[in-house]
Amino acid sequence: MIPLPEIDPPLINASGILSYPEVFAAFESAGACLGGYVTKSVGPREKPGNENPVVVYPPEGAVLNSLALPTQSAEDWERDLEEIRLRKAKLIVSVYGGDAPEFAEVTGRMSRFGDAIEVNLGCPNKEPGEQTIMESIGQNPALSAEVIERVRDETDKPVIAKLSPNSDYLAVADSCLEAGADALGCGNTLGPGLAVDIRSRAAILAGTTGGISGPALKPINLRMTYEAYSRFRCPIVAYGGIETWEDAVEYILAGAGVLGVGTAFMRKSTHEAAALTRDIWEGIQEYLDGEPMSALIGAAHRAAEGGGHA
Amino acid sequence: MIPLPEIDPPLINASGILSYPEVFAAFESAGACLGGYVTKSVGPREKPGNENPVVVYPPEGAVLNSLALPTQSAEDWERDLEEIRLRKAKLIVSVYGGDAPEFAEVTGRMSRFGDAIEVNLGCPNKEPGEQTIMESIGQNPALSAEVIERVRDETDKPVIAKLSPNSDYLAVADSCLEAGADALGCGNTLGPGLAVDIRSRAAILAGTTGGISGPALKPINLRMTYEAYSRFRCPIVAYGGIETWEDAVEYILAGAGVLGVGTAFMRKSTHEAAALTRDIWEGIQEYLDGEPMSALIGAAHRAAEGGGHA
Amino acid sequence: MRSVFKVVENRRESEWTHTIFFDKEIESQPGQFMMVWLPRLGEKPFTLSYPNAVTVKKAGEFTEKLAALEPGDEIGLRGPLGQGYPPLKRPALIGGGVGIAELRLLALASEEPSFVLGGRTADEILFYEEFRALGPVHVATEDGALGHKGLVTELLPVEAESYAVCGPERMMAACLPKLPAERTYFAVERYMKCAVGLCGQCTCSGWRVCTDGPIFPASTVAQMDDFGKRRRSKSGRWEAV
Amino acid sequence: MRSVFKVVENRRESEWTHTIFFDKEIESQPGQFMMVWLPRLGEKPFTLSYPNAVTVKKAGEFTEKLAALEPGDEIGLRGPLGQGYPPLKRPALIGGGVGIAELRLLALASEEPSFVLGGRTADEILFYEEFRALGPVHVATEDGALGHKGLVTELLPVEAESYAVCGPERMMAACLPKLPAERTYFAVERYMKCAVGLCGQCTCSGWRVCTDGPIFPASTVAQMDDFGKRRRSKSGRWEAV
Ligand SMILES: Cc1cc2nc3c(=O)[nH]c(=O)nc-3n(C[C@H](O)[C@H](O)[C@H](O)COP(=O)(O)OP(=O)(O)OC[C@H]3O[C@@H](n4cnc5c(N)ncnc54)[C@H](O)[C@@H]3O)c2cc1C
Ligand SMILES: Cc1cc2nc3c(=O)[nH]c(=O)nc-3n(C[C@H](O)[C@H](O)[C@H](O)COP(=O)(O)OP(=O)(O)OC[C@H]3O[C@@H](n4cnc5c(N)ncnc54)[C@H](O)[C@@H]3O)c2cc1C
Ligand SMILES: Cc1cc2nc3c(=O)[nH]c(=O)nc-3n(C[C@H](O)[C@H](O)[C@H](O)COP(=O)(O)O)c2cc1C
Ligand SMILES: Cc1cc2nc3c(=O)[nH]c(=O)nc-3n(C[C@H](O)[C@H](O)[C@H](O)COP(=O)(O)O)c2cc1C
Ligand code: FES
Ligand code: FES
Repeated sequence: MIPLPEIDPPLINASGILSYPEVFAAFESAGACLGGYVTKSVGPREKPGNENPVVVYPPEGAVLNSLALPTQSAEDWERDLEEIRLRKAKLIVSVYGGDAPEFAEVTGRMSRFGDAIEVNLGCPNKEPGEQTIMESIGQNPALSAEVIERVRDETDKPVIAKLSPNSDYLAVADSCLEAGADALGCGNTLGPGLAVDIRSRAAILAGTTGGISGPALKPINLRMTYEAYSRFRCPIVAYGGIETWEDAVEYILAGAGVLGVGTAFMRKSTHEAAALTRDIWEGIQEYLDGEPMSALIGAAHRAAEGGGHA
Repeated sequence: MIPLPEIDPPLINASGILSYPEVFAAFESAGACLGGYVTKSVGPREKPGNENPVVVYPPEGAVLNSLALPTQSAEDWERDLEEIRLRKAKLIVSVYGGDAPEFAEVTGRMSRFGDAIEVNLGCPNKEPGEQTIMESIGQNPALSAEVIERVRDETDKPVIAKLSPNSDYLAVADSCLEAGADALGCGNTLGPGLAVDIRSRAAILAGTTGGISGPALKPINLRMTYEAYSRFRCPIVAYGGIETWEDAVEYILAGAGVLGVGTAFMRKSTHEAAALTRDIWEGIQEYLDGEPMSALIGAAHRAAEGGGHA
Repeated sequence: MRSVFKVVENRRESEWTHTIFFDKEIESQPGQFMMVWLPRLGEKPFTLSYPNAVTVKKAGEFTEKLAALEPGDEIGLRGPLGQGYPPLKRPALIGGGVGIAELRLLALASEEPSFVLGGRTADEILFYEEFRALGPVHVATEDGALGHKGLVTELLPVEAESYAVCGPERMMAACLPKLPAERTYFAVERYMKCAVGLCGQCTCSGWRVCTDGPIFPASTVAQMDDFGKRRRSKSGRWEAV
Repeated sequence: MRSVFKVVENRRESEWTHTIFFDKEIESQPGQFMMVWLPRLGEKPFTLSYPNAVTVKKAGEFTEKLAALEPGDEIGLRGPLGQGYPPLKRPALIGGGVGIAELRLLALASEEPSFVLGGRTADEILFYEEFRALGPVHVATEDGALGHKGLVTELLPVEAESYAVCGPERMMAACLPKLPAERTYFAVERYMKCAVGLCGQCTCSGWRVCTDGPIFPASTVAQMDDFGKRRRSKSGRWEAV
């Protein structure tokens, strides 16, 4: 297994949040505590994604998005990553495609930029007429393994298999690790879910349904992290409703070594968002109280195995 | 297909909420607008369920429960239902078992009391050492169909197949309807999810994980309702985060004819809870503005098919 | 509210009873309760005896462990939950066993309280000296070591403007006919699971004790057919009180 | 905030421009925007011109439909979103095209405003009479039908204590060097998807216009290499402004 690059601090953005390198660079300039930048998922061909509305946020901490992976072409992404340089964050290129060869094609192009490659196996959104990646690949252990194998052939960078919570994810993770993945991403958005406008009697999202992110996702992806760590003891990058340092610590105790922040940036200016990342990282450090972070990763399992009351 | 009894108003409690007939009777006495009472899921044998804590409610509208179907014996349930009479609500007996014969056994005993039988195919909780019903049955279309068939043999009352959101629920629904189910329950709790206490580094729930209910579940079960109605046009009893009349209307527009309220009763006294049911029903009626409710069921589909902007 | 606190003191009150103090105060109405969590052991209902303490009678595994906590140990608390007492004027506070501890915050919040306390022996009359400083205290012990020899019900009726009763259910049931239906309150106990009104486990004749109670007016209790008679076990089966 | 309102009036302002009034007022800071939703058609950004209206220039399918709404039709609104203008003293409000409408609420909220407005022809100088009642109005039209014949930039500089510019990006870029870096604000437009800072679509040199803007101080705009030059299309591809 190829180790993940050292991401310091171990906080990153979630793919599709901020999306473009110049946005991440602005966060860095504003003093964000983010040790890594994950690109928007890069696909082989230009694709506009769904029409607006692409987000709806019913009350209570759930954001539904139906972006459906808009992307410029991989070629244009290359130009972007050549032009726009980050200060010191590691660069994780998120890749997707309609099938294994497409994933491989994009990885082949992007590998030289990335300190790691994240393979998006779990997007639950689609443009009309498409199938979602979640349905066509991410829910199927064999097809997911095929994607990872082909990606593996194209890169010597560490490969993160980012899973869907709406799958038999332990089976999928198992075949991905078998096929050469070095780490798991736990995970993509949930559902998808639906929101209906009762006045017009219409589904609100142009894509009808949307993947759920934010606090409502946390218990689900936290369990995924916990179960994946328990089974595989492999490096885990966690995503899902991380808004505070306490959320981050829950994920670390469950088994995550890198924490991705996405929906928590909602409605935050660049300066507010940068401050949020600093608060999260300071909170984690105070909690650690001098212990190395490695001592904390998966500690909930050791405590559970130890048994007895604390 | 056997029609569901007329549930008027079309609001009921969700199974496992209130649980016992005398609690429901107290709600009725307090003027609750509930046209049907669903029992706690009745199992064949006495079973204590998980130790406390059995609930945790991380902020943001998600309740995790790991009760794991505590039940007195079916025999004791018979005695209860003989002793405690409801005023005028219809009685829906929720049943479960470890396998099809157990579901059948319980249904055989309970059928005479029920105006309908709800088959719990989706509980995602378990006592240590058990398998969840969701895993052992509800995620498998063939085994679910077997359960429904056996239940069907034991009762001439309408049978509601209550699905898990964590399943390929359209496939499961398809085989259940094929096997003789008269309606779908959309659906049980989500996940399960995890919550970790960062001070003691322990999972909070004694059962480690717990099914998610409340507002966080709404977009998921609303989509299930929408998709099930779209595919089957069958009667649907909907559950999941219904707290206001607007929530109820969303479910009705998506395709539900009966609405179940569960987590919304959290921390509400009997009088407050009864008032909540009245508010929901009044809100629905004002929204209907004289139209019959049947005109509204599934209206979001007709609007979508109609196309164009409203 | 859900939080984990640190224990700062374990004060032995009697042979069977300890008060466990923790490092933060909780604002509650007298009569409301907390779900006390010991990680990996369980979660059970207790009433605050101080804003930052519960008084615990050893009754089984959980209470044994709870009563043995030491400074620095962690204790989880969820609450305050349920309905407490309304403000009471010149109340007689009638307590039995560890129920006496559950009356302490009510006593401190009440004008001119008086006390009617019962226990097996003198040691069990918790907070005796403290209560004597607040108002007249009438005591009954089964062994006669303090006050009247016999049951607390034998001291009733007493003169007061209101009444609050907290103790073993059969003692409370015996008090019920001896007290006025108005301005009298009972603290009902049932097995609790969710403690937030969802599961129905804590039913007493259909009232959910965790949410409608645990404090009920006597007029309601008088209509509870199950009070003093039967309750639902952990699995829902009826058992005698 | 997300709500569906009823249209109460469609007021034609010019050949290309309509103001759509709805049945509730929305509290916002001048410069903040709303995502306007037409069920089953789409959702696009607009600035309030009245607390209960948007003024829309027909530019494509969505704005055609929006400008054709009739009383009784439904209009969905999400917002207010983004950062508006700070309070401005004696501002010169410099508007081009439908950008003039976006300055109306700012004009009403400002002390002693003056106006510098440009358009293709007289018809496009929105709210002309209303603005004249508020302060001096300088106009440039391309066809010379009203005021100076030529571009609005040709009227600059003007004397004022602060400046707010809202119009086509190339006009704004031309204004930038003619205005002081302090106390000057620009209304930046980019293609918007989420409109809440998540997707990054609306980037202008890394600032998310939906959340950091749409109103930016000139000092920030001056550092935006992409301003007036390039923007990301719906798919993220660079295109010229
Ligand atoms: C509202 C309320 C307030 C209470 N306040 C206090 C208090 O301030 N001090 C105190 O010492 N005790 C109090 N109790 C009782 C206390 O909860 C039990 O003594 C404790 O749960 C026993 O647990 P155990 O494991 O030690 O004993 P076990 O061996 O489990 O049981 C002993 C007794 O406690 C009861 N019990 C066990 N678990 C629960 C539960 N989850 N809910 C309710 N009863 C249970 C059993 O029914 C049995 O009668 C209160 C109970 C309630 C309902
Ligand atoms: C913050 C902000 C405030 C605005 N306020 C107003 C206003 O008050 N009145 C007004 O008439 N117009 C306003 N606009 C512009 C308005 O949003 C576009 O004219 C409208 O979206 C065009 O849609 P269409 O389908 O009619 O045209 P299209 O044919 O889709 O496009 C025409 C032009 O509008 C732009 N556009 C299309 N969709 C979007 C989108 N989702 N986000 C941003 N730009 C888009 C396109 O890039 C193109 O330049 C504002 C734009 C922004 C960003
Ligand atoms: C607007 C939006 C766009 C997203 N785009 C992508 C994407 O392109 N690729 C991907 O792997 N995940 C995408 N996701 C999922 C996030 O990366 C992340 O896994 C998820 O949102 C959970 O984290 P959060 O709750 O912190 O947002 C997107 C999520 C949102 C909300
Ligand atoms: C405490 C609790 C206990 C439950 N017990 C059962 C049960 O016994 N049988 C069942 O089919 N569903 C059970 N459920 C699921 C509910 O019936 C319902 O499907 C779910 O909670 C979603 O509705 P809500 O969000 O309104 O609570 C339980 C849910 C909760 C919260
Ligand atoms: S303990 Fe669950 S309702 Fe009271
Ligand atoms: S439109 Fe999504 S970040 Fe601005």
